[in-house]
Amino acid sequence: MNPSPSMVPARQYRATVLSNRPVSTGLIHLVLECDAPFGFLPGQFAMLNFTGAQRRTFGRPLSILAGEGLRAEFLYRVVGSGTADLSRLVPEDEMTLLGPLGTPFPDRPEDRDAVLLAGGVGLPPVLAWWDRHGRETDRAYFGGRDAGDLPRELLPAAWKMSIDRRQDGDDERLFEGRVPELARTDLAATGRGKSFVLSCGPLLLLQAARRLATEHDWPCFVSMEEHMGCGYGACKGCVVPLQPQPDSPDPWRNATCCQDGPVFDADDIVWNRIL
Amino acid sequence: MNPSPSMVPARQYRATVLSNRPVSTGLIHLVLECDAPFGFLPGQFAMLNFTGAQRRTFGRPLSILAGEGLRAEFLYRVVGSGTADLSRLVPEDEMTLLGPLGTPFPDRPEDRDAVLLAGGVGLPPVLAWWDRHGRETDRAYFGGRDAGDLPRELLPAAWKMSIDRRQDGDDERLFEGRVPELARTDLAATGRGKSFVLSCGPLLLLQAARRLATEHDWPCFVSMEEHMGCGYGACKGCVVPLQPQPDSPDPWRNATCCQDGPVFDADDIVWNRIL
Amino acid sequence: MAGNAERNPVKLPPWWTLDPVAEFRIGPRAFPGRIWTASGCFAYGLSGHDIASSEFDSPYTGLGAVVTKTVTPAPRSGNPMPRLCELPHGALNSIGLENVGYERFLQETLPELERRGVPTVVSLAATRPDEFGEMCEALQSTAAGYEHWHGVEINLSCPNVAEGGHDFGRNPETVARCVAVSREALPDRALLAKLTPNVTDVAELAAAAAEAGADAISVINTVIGLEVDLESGLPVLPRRYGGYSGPGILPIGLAKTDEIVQKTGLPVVGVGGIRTYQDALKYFALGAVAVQVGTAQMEDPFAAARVARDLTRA
Amino acid sequence: MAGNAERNPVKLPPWWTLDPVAEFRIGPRAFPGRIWTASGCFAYGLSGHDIASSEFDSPYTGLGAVVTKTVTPAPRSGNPMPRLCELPHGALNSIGLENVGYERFLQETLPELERRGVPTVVSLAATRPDEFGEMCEALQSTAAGYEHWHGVEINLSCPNVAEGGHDFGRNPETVARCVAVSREALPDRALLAKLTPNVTDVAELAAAAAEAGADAISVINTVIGLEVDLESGLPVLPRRYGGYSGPGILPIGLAKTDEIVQKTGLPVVGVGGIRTYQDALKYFALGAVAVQVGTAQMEDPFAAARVARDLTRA
Ligand SMILES: Cc1cc2nc3c(=O)[nH]c(=O)nc-3n(C[C@H](O)[C@H](O)[C@H](O)COP(=O)(O)OP(=O)(O)OC[C@H]3O[C@@H](n4cnc5c(N)ncnc54)[C@H](O)[C@@H]3O)c2cc1C
Ligand SMILES: Cc1cc2nc3c(=O)[nH]c(=O)nc-3n(C[C@H](O)[C@H](O)[C@H](O)COP(=O)(O)OP(=O)(O)OC[C@H]3O[C@@H](n4cnc5c(N)ncnc54)[C@H](O)[C@@H]3O)c2cc1C
Ligand SMILES: Cc1cc2nc3c(=O)[nH]c(=O)nc-3n(C[C@H](O)[C@H](O)[C@H](O)COP(=O)(O)O)c2cc1C
Ligand SMILES: Cc1cc2nc3c(=O)[nH]c(=O)nc-3n(C[C@H](O)[C@H](O)[C@H](O)COP(=O)(O)O)c2cc1C
Ligand code: FES
Ligand code: FES
Repeated sequence: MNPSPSMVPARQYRATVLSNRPVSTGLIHLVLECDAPFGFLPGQFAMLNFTGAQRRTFGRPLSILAGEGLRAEFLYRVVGSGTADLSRLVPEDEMTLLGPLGTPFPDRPEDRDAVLLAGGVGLPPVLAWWDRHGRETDRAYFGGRDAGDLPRELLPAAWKMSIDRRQDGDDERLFEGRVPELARTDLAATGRGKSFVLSCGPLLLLQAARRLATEHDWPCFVSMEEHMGCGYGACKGCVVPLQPQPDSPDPWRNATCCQDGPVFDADDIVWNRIL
Repeated sequence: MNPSPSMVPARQYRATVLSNRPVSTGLIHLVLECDAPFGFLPGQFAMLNFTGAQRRTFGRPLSILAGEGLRAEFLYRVVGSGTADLSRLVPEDEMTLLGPLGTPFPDRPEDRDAVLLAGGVGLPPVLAWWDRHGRETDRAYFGGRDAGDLPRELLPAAWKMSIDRRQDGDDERLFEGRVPELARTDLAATGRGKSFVLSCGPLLLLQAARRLATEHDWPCFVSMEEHMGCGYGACKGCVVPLQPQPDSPDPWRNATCCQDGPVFDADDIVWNRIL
Repeated sequence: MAGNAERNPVKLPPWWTLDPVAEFRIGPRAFPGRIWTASGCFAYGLSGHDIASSEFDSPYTGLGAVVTKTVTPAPRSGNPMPRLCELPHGALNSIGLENVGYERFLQETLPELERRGVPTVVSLAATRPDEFGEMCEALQSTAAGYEHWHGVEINLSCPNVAEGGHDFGRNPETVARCVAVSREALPDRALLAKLTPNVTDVAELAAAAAEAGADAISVINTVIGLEVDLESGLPVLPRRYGGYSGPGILPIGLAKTDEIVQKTGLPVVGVGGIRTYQDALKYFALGAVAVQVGTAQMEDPFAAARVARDLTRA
Repeated sequence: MAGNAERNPVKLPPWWTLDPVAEFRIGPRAFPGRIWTASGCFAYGLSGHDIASSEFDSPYTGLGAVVTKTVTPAPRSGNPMPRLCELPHGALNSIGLENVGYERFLQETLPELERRGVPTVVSLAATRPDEFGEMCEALQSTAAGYEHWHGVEINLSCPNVAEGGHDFGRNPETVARCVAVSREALPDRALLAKLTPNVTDVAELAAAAAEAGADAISVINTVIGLEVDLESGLPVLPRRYGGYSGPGILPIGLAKTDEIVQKTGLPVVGVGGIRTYQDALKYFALGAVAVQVGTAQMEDPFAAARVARDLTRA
């Protein structure tokens, strides 16, 4: 693979909400204006927190969907109290942002096409990579729960989509089933040469992405999710078990999801310690 | 004195802010609409608290200025974080209210005129008594810091007012000095028969009121202020030292400010344990 | 109470199968419910009696017991004011066990509680272990026939009383002695030992109490804390330290409850930081047989009633 | 950080006369300031090095010391995930002392801290008292010439490490032994003993540490706590208990600091619940000579720098 792309230093920003609106039944698109220019590499994330009485002990990690000038964009789903509070923010509300953080997806190896697999809120880092590096010969797949869950306005026309179950009246082009099946079917139909796989989404998706890559002997990079405290490598609260160093007696070694990750080479992860 | 007036039972209310606006440089007039009819006796107070994230461990005791139908009115000064948050409430915000609480000022003994002394945020209970019981032969005095501090729109025309120091352009009728001096001067000028004294305000004012009463051999009732936890006699957090029971070896006995008070017969209090 | 969060619909987890307002036993006694008020936060159980609400008949609705303010052999006037200090996540108190003494309590208060049908646990503290026995005997001889007096909680854990209060709850032998003399005098009432969290090993003390005859353990009493007045740079409370209570101590109460349940298997009545039904559920999840609501009851006289209501499956 | 409250103008009380970014001594050593970061909340002191802000040159601006993550004789992989749980008033952690081992720390990390000029206190933990001596000797032989290595904090207080971690900080003799062997190996660096609050009498332990040669006491480490997952009814952390830290433990840290100052007069470095300059002032009001910012540093890498700035009189 190419060497790691050059990093934008992390910064603590004060940010103002520009917009915060649903783009599908389950996904909300948050656009912030930062108090200084914001840059990032696809796969990186930021820790977001509230100000005033709503402020939490820890920020909330969200992958960066886009960022340019003073703007930083995110896509999230309400799962608990923090994301619920997030969903109630209105323009001009203030937040804090620490980012960009973490190790991004690698750049494209020129001789390979990308195969991108994203599920649900795993979309932002994969879409960010596509926006920066995507080319016609790449293939991208996204899976949602149902047709309403798909953030159509954000999804590029070239992406193929799957949903768990098609309802009457749903777009006929929607694949019924999971993203990996869609990818397999599509790749089989179109044929593939040397590729590499990037994936973000539920654990089962990441594992399926890895199997797909292994079968073809393609490299595979996945973006992992762990509960985080600091987001910048300070607390060891977010470890992911990696294959042991060659000469080590330990059956695994810990990497921080926030600093060494969230993107890992799928072969480095000791999957059976996670699942 | 007359027996204690008949009490309105305390109730836990949900209340909505109707208005919350300054009536002088230092005093804010809060009007709430309760979710059930509200009644009270002058001298009683309520515990107010916020809802949601602003909610405090303990409510804030505020004397009741007025109450009728669903309305409950208060007058307060910003002194700390709770009253600061209170001052930021706007119409339709929600609060909780526990009240009316405590022992009120006594009713008028028919054969006596009232002499009322109030200072600063001690105004509400005294004004409430005046509103309910005041008659032409009563005398009422109120003291503020300066002319701007006087809540003119709430003060009855018959009340005399003092301020610490008169500035150029201030109303000439404002007495320069403290409330007790004003009262002494005025009572000396107008002459007084059998009276009784009610007072609420800073401790020094209460003591001066008591001295005034003692000199004339008038009864004197004062409304005391103590930090409160529960407001309804449950925690013993708000005690005021009273004269010992005749046969007791203890040099004082504790009364709760919230339940036995806040109004006490000034002669019952062991003042030197407070100051 | 009327906080937005609290008005969300109640969601009970599938593992929650108890009925919080059904009878259950602690030792020799059947209690009418599992949600109680904690000692010292609801006076002698009478001062909230007439408070009205549009949601509840009374603050006693659904309560399994009111644990009365701790009484001592002699009346106590308590600590100097201020005795209370609000904290961002709870409160600090240094009431100093102000109480009317157990004699007046037995003459005036307990009969009134019986008359009003308030399920009662009497909290006792003393300066010598034998005094617990004497007070329990007096209780037994006055109130043996009472229907609503269910038990005694011996308070071995007042971090804010200067005269030796510390040592009671810190030494297993003393704990055992206090429990044993009380047990002897109380053949047919529940006997609870209330322990302090301010010790290295609370399970050891719980085991000592159980061995000496306690039917259950109440944990926790307040945590030793201090608050400084920024302006003066001095402690807010005249005695410097106070008892920290309220939401901020919930994780500590849960840990102590769990330690006792795990290491001794004793029935535990969980106390500390409970404001909502969710907080109470956490204690029950760890095996507590009942819970007590303390500080929250001060701000909201219906706090315990609210917990009982919310935990009752429709 | 950018909370409304925190942007209010800083108001320092008249009694505050120290300069938090001036030199002051602890034992044989002059520290460049009184505001430190706490062990375990800022890694080995390097991971925040490149974070930018419009308010500060770096997260190290004004810091008197970074106390590095505790290292042990052998590398440790720590406890199973999840290791962290957010609480309404702080956090619960059960990291389990994951660390690279003191050898790699000495080879790789400490030289880098020295090179970058980060004022450093090295935190050590062990399973046998003598290991403290061995590690201190190794430190001394590697880093005797270092300018920015100011001292050692021996961590006698890890409530979340299973293998005997408890006993270290709970027994005065063990505390004394750990301190004594460390002191012997460290002639010219500050030696701090970090104590756990989860004991009956922290002042007794502080006195034992002082007698054995500690220059100062750091209190408090985390408070034993537990959180329950409502859905499952199980403790959130696989090991059940975790260390409670953050704003909810401030009153406890203040009380322990005061107990030690009052009863022993030792220099105390106050830790626990500090997020703002006001929190820090409370420790200083009680006589602390320095303070450490822990959990707050995780959310805001500039938390300690912010405290130092706000406490500096214009
Ligand atoms: C590197 C990374 C990138 C992420 N990117 C996105 C994204 O782009 N869009 C999105 O919707 N979500 C994303 N997540 C998940 C997101 O962080 C969680 O949904 C969010 O933290 C939940 O917070 P809450 O307060 O609503 O939930 P609560 O359950 O109330 O949170 C309690 C605690 O658990 C943590 N937590 C809960 N769920 C998760 C989770 N799934 N992952 C990590 N921590 C969790 C919270 O951060 C908090 O500390 C990402 C997570 C990581 C680690
Ligand atoms: C019976 C009674 C009636 C009162 N009536 C009025 C009134 O009508 N108008 C008015 O402006 N004020 C009144 N007060 C005082 C008012 O309760 C306090 O100003 C208010 O509680 C301050 O809260 P805070 O959060 O702004 O201050 P903080 O200092 O931040 O409060 C911290 C804690 O101290 C308590 N506290 C602080 N100052 C006082 C005080 N002076 N008295 C009692 N507790 C205090 C608070 O209740 C809170 O528990 C009354 C007090 C009592 C006891
Ligand atoms: C004001 C106050 C007074 C208290 N008095 C007593 C008491 O007399 N006896 C006792 O055993 N506990 C007493 N406690 C402790 C409580 O019963 C309870 O154990 C503790 O507050 C923790 O519960 P909470 O967080 O729900 O308040 C008191 C607590 C408070 C706040
Ligand atoms: C995630 C985390 C890791 C910690 N690791 C250590 C450690 O390795 N050694 C240590 O002495 N203290 C450790 N602590 C305790 C802190 O140094 C500090 O004593 C405690 O958190 C209280 O301070 P706070 O409230 O400011 O966080 C840790 C705390 C946290 C939150
Ligand atoms: S979240 Fe703290 S090290 Fe990763
Ligand atoms: S405030 Fe609780 S008894 Fe008065």
